[in-house]
Order: sequence, then C-alpha cells, then structure tokens
Amino acid sequence: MKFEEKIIQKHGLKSEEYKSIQKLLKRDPNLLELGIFSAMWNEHCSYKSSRIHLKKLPTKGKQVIQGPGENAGVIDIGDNDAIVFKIESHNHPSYIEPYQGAATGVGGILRDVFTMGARPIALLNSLHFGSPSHPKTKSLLNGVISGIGGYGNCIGIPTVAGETKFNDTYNENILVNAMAVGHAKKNKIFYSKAKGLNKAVVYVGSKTGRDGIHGASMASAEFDENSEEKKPTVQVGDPFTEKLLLEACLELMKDDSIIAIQDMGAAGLTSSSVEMASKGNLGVELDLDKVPCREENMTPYEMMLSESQERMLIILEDGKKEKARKIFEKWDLDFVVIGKTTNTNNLTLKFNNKIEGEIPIEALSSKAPIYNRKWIKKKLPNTKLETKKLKKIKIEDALVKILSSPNYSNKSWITSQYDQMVMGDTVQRSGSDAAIIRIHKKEKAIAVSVDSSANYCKSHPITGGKQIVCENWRNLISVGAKPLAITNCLNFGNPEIKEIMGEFAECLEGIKEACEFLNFPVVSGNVSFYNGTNKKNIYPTPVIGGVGLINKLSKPIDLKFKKEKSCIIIIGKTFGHLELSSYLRENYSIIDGKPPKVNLVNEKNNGEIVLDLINKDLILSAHDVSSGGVIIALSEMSMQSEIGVKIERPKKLIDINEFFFGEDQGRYILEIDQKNLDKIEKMFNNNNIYYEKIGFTQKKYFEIENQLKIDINDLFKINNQWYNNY
Amino acid sequence: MRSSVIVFPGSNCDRDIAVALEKMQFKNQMVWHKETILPKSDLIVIPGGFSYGDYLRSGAIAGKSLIIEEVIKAANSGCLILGVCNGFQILTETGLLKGTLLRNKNLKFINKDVNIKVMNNHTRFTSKYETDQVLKINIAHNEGNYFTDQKHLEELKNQNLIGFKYCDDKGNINDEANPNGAIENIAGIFNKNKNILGMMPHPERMIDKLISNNDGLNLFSSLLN
Amino acid sequence: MKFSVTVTLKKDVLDPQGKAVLNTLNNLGMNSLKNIRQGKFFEIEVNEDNQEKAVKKIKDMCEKLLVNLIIEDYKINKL
Amino acid sequence: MKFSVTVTLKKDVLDPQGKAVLNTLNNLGMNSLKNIRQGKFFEIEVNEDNQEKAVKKIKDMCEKLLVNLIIEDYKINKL
Ligand SMILES: Nc1ncnc2c1ncn2[C@@H]1O[C@H](COP(=O)(O)OP(=O)(O)O)[C@@H](O)[C@H]1O
Ligand SMILES: [Mg+2]
Repeated sequence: MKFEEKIIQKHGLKSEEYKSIQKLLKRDPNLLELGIFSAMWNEHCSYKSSRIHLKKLPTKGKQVIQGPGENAGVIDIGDNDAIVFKIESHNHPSYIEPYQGAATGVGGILRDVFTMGARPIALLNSLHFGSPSHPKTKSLLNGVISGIGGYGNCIGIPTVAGETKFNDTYNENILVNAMAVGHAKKNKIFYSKAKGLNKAVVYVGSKTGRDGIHGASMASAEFDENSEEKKPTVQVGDPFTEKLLLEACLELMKDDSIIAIQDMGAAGLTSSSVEMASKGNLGVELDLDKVPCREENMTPYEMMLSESQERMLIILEDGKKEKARKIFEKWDLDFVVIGKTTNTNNLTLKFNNKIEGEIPIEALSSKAPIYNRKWIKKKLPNTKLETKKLKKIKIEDALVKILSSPNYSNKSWITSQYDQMVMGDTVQRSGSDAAIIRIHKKEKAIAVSVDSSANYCKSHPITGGKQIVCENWRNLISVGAKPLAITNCLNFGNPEIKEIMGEFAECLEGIKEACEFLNFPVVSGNVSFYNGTNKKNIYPTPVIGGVGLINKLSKPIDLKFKKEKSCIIIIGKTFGHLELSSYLRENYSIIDGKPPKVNLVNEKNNGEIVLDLINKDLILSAHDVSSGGVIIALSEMSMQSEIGVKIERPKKLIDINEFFFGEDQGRYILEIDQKNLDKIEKMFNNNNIYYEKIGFTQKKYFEIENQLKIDINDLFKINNQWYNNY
Repeated sequence: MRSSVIVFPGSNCDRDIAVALEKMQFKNQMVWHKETILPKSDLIVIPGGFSYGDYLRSGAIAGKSLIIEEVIKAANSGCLILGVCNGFQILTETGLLKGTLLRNKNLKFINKDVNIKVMNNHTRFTSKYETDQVLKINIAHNEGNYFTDQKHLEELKNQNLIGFKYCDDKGNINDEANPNGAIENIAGIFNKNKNILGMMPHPERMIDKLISNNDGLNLFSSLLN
Repeated sequence: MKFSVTVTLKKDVLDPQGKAVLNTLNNLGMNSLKNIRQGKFFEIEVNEDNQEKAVKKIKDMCEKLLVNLIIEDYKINKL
Repeated sequence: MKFSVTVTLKKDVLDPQGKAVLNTLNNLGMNSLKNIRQGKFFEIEVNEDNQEKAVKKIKDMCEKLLVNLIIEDYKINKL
C-alpha cells in the first residue's frame, strides 16, 4: 500500500523511519502493519531517544532479583520475600481527562506489578500541576486526586505517599506519575518471556473497545491547538474489573500453569504479544476473530491498537486450559485462546481466515530505531546572590509565607481522599518522610517514598539528578529503613531539542553517580518525553521512587516530637545556601540561581549514622531537612506532634535567614533524650560526623530565641488553610 | 464462636476483618457469594469494600446475591450479623436494616480517624464498652451519609437502636464532628432485635497499636461473650 | 424496543449531590438557578416487540434492582 | 421554568457501571435484556421566563459543570 506523507506523519513516524520499515519488510506495509509499527516505534514503547543513556544506570546489586526490562523491578528482602515495584507516567491522558487519566494511570501500574506474581500492597503518586492561578489548575487538581483515589480505594490498595507541587512550567502539561509496590514470594515470580512452540496465547480480562486507539503515540506527541481532536480516545478505568483480574491472576499463579504473562498496557495487544515473543525468540500468531470485543464491527487495526484497560495476555502450559478457564469464569472475566506461539519469528495476524498482517518480530523490537540525539552540557549558573541587598523581612513573616503557600501547605485535603489503611498493614501514612508498610503477618516492613526537584534539575541537571536520589535515600533513612533500590520516572520535554536532551543526559548522569555511590540501584522506570506545548517545554522533572527495608518493626520512627525537654540536633553542616530556595521563591520571587552542592560522601556517612542510631533505639524522632530548610523541617515536627521547640541562636551565625532557610543537603534533625546525649556525641565524634545542638523541645510554642514565638495551633492553622480555601 | 465472612466480587476489607476475627480466636470461614449454603455460624460478617464496584448504588448489586437469602434466614433466626462500611450499605439494601447511605455531604471519599460515641452498651456487640465511651476509629467511604425517615428515626431513638454517633474527642455530638452529614451524627444502628449491627467506621482497622490503636477490639470481644 | 428510565430521589429525601451542585453553580455566578436535583438515567433495550410486555419487564427490573423504592421514584419512557 | 437534562456516555466509551448492571439483571433471570447504559439525570429549575434564555443558561451549566464533554453527551428537555 502506498501512503500519503500525511498518513505516515499522523502515525508519528518520520519519513526516514518509514523507509526503514520498507527495508525491514522488503515491501510497503499495509495500514494495519503501519499502525503496529507506529505503536511499537514510538518513543513510549521503543525508548529510541533514551535507551543509550538509560544503559548507564547502575542496575545490579546483591538485593536485585530483577532489574529494568521486565514489567517491574524485583528486590530481595529476605526470608523468600520479594518486593516488586515500578513507577509510570500518565501525563497526557490526565491533562485531557484528569479523572480517567489519573485512574487508568493507577490501574496500569498496578497491572505491571501483579503480572509478576505480586500482590500490590501500596500505591504512591507524584503530581505536578501548573500555577494555582492558572484557570485549568483547580479542575485538574480535583479530577486527578479523585481519579487516583477512585481507582485505589475501589480496588482496595492503600495510597500511602506522594508529592504534590505547583509550578507555571506545568500550566499546559501536568505530570501524573503513579507508583505501585507489591509483595511476592521470591520463588514465585512470573516473567514475560515466552517459551515453547504451539503454546496457547490466552486473552483474559475486559473486552476490547475503541478506547485510546493511538494512546501510545499520543503519549509521545507534543500538544498543540489540535490536541482537542484527540479527545475521543480517552480510556475509562474499571477498578472493579481490575480487582477481579488481580484476584484471578493471583489464583492462577498458585501453580505452574503460566509460562509467560504480560499486561496489555500502552499499545495493548500489539506490544504485549510482541514483547513476549521477542523475549522468547519466537513468533506469535493471533486469530483476531477470537478477540473479545465490546463494540460491533471492530477492525483488526482497532483491535491491535486499542488501549482498553484491565486486560492481560498469558502463554499457558499445555493441559492447563480448563483449570485456568474455571478460575477466570469464577471471577466473571473473559478467557479466550486467541493464538499460539510459532517458530516463524513473525507476528502473524489472521482475520476472517486471511492473513491481514505479518511482521518479523525483530523489526518491531530489536530493529526498532535507536537515536543518539545531539545534546549539550549545561554550565553551573554563575549567579551571585547578594543577600545584603535584599529587602529585610522578619523571619516570622517569611516562615508564615512559606507554610501557607500551595507547595508547603498541609496535604490532608488530598490524602484524606485516599484510603490509606485498607489491607491493615499501614504503619505510617502520608505526612511522614516515607510511608511504612508492614509485610503481612511478619515483623518486618518496607518504607516507600517518591521525590523530585525540578527547579534544581533545571538549573543544573547533574546536581539535580544527584540531589533527588539523595533526598529519596534520606526520606527512607528518616523512618529507619535501609534504602534498597529505586524506580524512576523521567519526565522531560522534546528530546529533539539539544538543550532538552542535555537535561536528560545530565540528570541521568547525576542519578547514576548517586545511585552508584549509595549502592541504591535502579530496578525499573519509565521515560516520558514531549512534555510541553508549542515549543515550551517543562522543567526536567525526574521522579525517584525508593524502597527501603525495616528489618525489625518493634518501634517505628517518625517525625513527630515525642516529649518536652529533649535535645534537638542537626546532623550535617549548614552553609546557608539560599539560591533556588523556597525562601527566595516565596518571599522575593527570585527563581534563578544554582542548586545546593551534593556531597555524596557526607550524604552516605550522615545517613548511615542516623540509621545506626535508630537501630540502637537512641532517637526519639527524625526528619530530613529538605526544601524550606531547617525551620520548615522543625515546624513540621512541631505541628504534627503539638510539641513546641525553643531554638537558640546558632553560635557560628552566618546570617539568621541563611541558617534557618538555607537548603544545604545531607542534613537531618533528630530529637534525642538528654540521657543519651553523651553516648550519641561520642558516636558522632568517632565517625567524624558534623552536628550541632540547636535547642530543646518545649510546650506549645514554636520559638527561636529573640526572633519569634508562635503558638503551634496558629502555625497549624496557617499551614492548613490553603487547600480548603482554594 | 464460629464466624463467616461473606466475600463479594469487589469486597476488599474481607482479609482485614478475618485477621481481626482470628486474632480474637473466632473460628472463621470465608464464604464466596455464589455459595448457596452458609456454614453454621454464630456471627456473619459482611465486610467493607466496593462490592461490584459500588456501581448503581453502593451495596445494591451485592444485595441481590444468592447467599443473601441465607443471610436473611440466619438473621431472622437470631444469628448475629455485623455489616461494616460497604457491609452496612448492603444490609440496608437487603432491608435487614432500615434507612440508606447517601453520598458524603462534601461529595468526596473520606479516609480519616474519627471519634464515635458508644450509645448503648446493652447489646451483644457493645457489652465490653461503656455507654458514652469515646472511641477513635478509622472511616473510609464515599457514601456514609446515613438517612432515614422521621418515623424510623424516632423508633431508633425510642428503642435505643443507635449504636454509635460521630462526636468530637470529648464526646460532644455536633455538626463539626460529623464527617459525612449523617442524620443526627449516626455512625451505626441496630435492628429491632439488636442482633444486627451496621456501622460505617472500621473496627477491624483498630486492633493493633502498631498500626493505629485497639479501640476496635472490644467490639469483637463483646461478641465472644 | 428501547426505553429510558429516569430515577429521582423522593421529595423529602436529602440530596447532597444536588445541593453541592447547586452551590457550585451559584459560585460560578449562575444565580438565576432556583433548584437542581440529581438522579439517574438508564437507556434500556429489550428483546420484546409487545410494548405492554416490554414495559412490564422494565418495571420488574426497576423494582428488583435499579431503583431503591424507599428513597427513589422512577419513570419509564419509550424512546 | 423547569428542565430536565440527561447525560449519557458517548457511544464508544466504556460504561463499567452499565456492564455490571447488565450482568446482574441477567443473573436475576431477566434475559430478554439486550443492552443497558447508565447516565445521569438532572431536574433544573431556573428563574427565567424566556425559554430561549433559559435554555442558554442551562446549556452553560452543562458545559461548565454538569457534563464531562470529553466522554459524555447531553440533552435538554422542557418539563
Ligand atoms: N499526592 C499525594 N498523595 C499521597 N501523599 C501525598 C501526596 N502529596 C503529598 N503527600 C504526602 O504529604 C507529605 C508531605 O509531602 P512533601 O511536602 O512533598 O514531603 P517531603 O518534603 O518529605 O517529600 C508526605 O508524607 C507525602 O507523602
Ligand atoms: Mg522528607
């Protein structure tokens, strides 16, 4: 078939790419085949711009059972227990239809986790919205939050942590990243590699409709004024069916019926069948007449490209069909054998007893294009902040301004819309540095957290990349967990622009360095390019989702002060780095500058000593210092516990605002019982840890000597009003 | 004591309630909704969750399951029945409890710990509590806004059939302490014979100090007597 | 044959959804709004050519499942 | 003036709710049922005597709040 240039373009393919298709097929593709190439060769499925950079990430370690390349990463937490986790973006669909976009984002990432044989035990999300004053933000916020809650609550998996940020850069392109964490038995993990000839290819789950046809290509296209046109492709999530699918799959996984299993995510039937065949070095033949359809007269093109939700493809062992069918029928789900594995190494599509399409599997997988796109390095900005020249403001006013701003306001308006307690193992809910989930019926637990710092990454991608890994590591440490591994969702602009590609390459470089140094490997992830509109690209926003292990859960640690008159210590040195701080952003609208330095050696030492102190039960509470600086961290500890503090003016004072609002890295605040102080100081000194004693807890008042004194209830009110008034 | 937990497609607190029952030494069985025979039980629990996705009306479709006929029979012969959250909604749909659960007044799903007051401890479900005792229990629902007609409301009051009311931490029953708009802050009710309790808060989430508190334990231990 | 069924809350039943929608619309500046009540709508197709019989079937569906007669009223219309 | 608004899902959009209801009605033995789709229904009363103006106002409410135009269609009727 000859295609007009326009048709090829509509499929998101460049003319050189089309030429490669002709070469690989040794002929012109037909429309069905063109659609399949377009789905498999787009950025979302092929990772064509990112692959060479992703290869550099450290993915190995004693704790790693399965690194990137499968549906989700798998790590070992001992006693035959494994944790399966991954994060994924659903940015474009959520901008078009926030409720369904966010809901199906959650549904999709859950399938990635339970396809591997894991029961999901926690959900997290990282959300970036445009400016609150942008006309679309409010309804996007409402829709996304209720979509995430709607899906997670219904299926009955607790949503326990996340982050919500506002910044103009996302005005026309919000970010909705969802992470799922599951628990499996180490000896019962399922993979997507097909094995054996003539094995049944089984379709299970919901019926196929015309949802999201071309969703995968949409996810890889920039928005323009015509994006409205793309609307009818919205997928609708059905969490109830997903719950049935989850239970049915886990029931089938109890024995050895499954050779390979793969959820139908982006590019649905196409990518799931191709991926299984390609991993197993086999061919696959599908009889499309058998595909359960929701609508009448669906064409092979529509069936192969549909992104209907809640579906899976399974390759079954011989002789297991009837038993498997019974299980899916019990759960009221479709179960249909739609094809078989073959030795042709082709994807063969039959419809009405005719071959409608035939493509070599490798043309869709290993022979898909890979680009080494041009990129340029970014220099560290040479801004020089002249603090002296800034208009003086009272420390109290600056604090109030930050605590009442959208980015720092209490998030309970959001988190109370999520069921955080279902499954009965949530030891620590949202509001802490990391959530803690107990392993069911055991005494150990995992900690989970997601983090990002787009402002730092924009200014200096390498530093930003390092910083987010460190922040995530710190959040896990702060609840007493040993950090094990991460997943990452890389949200960037248009990779065809060399500055953007540079941001990508350098953020990854930073992530790599930090992960290597901290032995914190990357086991799964997702790349989302083309976030932006009409040449305006979002800030580079990599998001890190980390998992840590708490071996003995007798006394979980959190950031709430525990009692009055205990000693408060900061670990890590305070230099007073104000550039890119929330202090300057919220109070002076200064948004330029360089990020704080990341010193991996200190990061590691400080983290390890904190973990050691927690394990020895020498700490009452702990909190990492992140954006907002020491004063924000202290106020969070106070507000959550209703116990005040009295902070002395630091002795080696740089500038009082620099001290309290500076965003230097690698720091923690610890609450320590005075009787343990000597012992702890000795440990610090023996390990060359920099620390400062800054004051004591007290009743009722948040106080800095001679500077400010606020009733905690007032602080709490200030921090709690924004969402309710928005 | 033998207990049965009925499991519907979409139930998701079935495991949680089973953990609570087993912790209290109930001999528990899970019963799939397509069963037509109920194992002999002293207590039947209809757990929380989103049976049938809460489609149509929460609890409506589950209320038509095969097993429900058996539950009604058991209820009429005096078996103890506890419906929590979606279970409460199902009980009102079957007619075993009167009234209905409308959407929360803010139209949002609400998950948080709330205070509730024990209104009557002369029942099989509450004997281990004190009347007027304030408990802190987690709620998680979209339709928890209890509504009933005036006549039934009078009946509930006159016959002491209100199990729990939402209150503040000092036990004051007021609008501010009402999370979902329920009529007269009602969080749970009994049937006339007091062998059926439906409640929106989740006692099974409050059985372990490591996770939350153990204010829910006495509900289960009351049942053991 | 195709029918529509509209289900509405009885007059004296609280309608939190309708109330919230009313508030929001007022906040959006649509102040000529007097009242709004929210209900459900079904489009039902049955294999039945006899209208009387068809309506009877649909009535049955309503009373058995679609409608909570304690709080809701319903109306059937031929489409 | 009083109007009704019916809101239905667009043709090819999945209706999980309708699907669950259909299955249940079938299980209850109502097997002449061919299809069922669920939507929303509003009864709206406006302070406005000019019908044209009233309809315009209601249209505005629909597009601004009541209807999700991306996946839903709507119809306005005078009551
Ligand atoms: N969208 C969300 N979903 C769940 N929890 C959230 C969400 N947004 C924020 N939170 C929770 O609110 C708390 C505060 O968030 P944040 O200020 O970003 O914390 P941190 O600076 O420690 O990363 C955290 O416990 C986080 O898990
Ligand atoms: Mg933190």
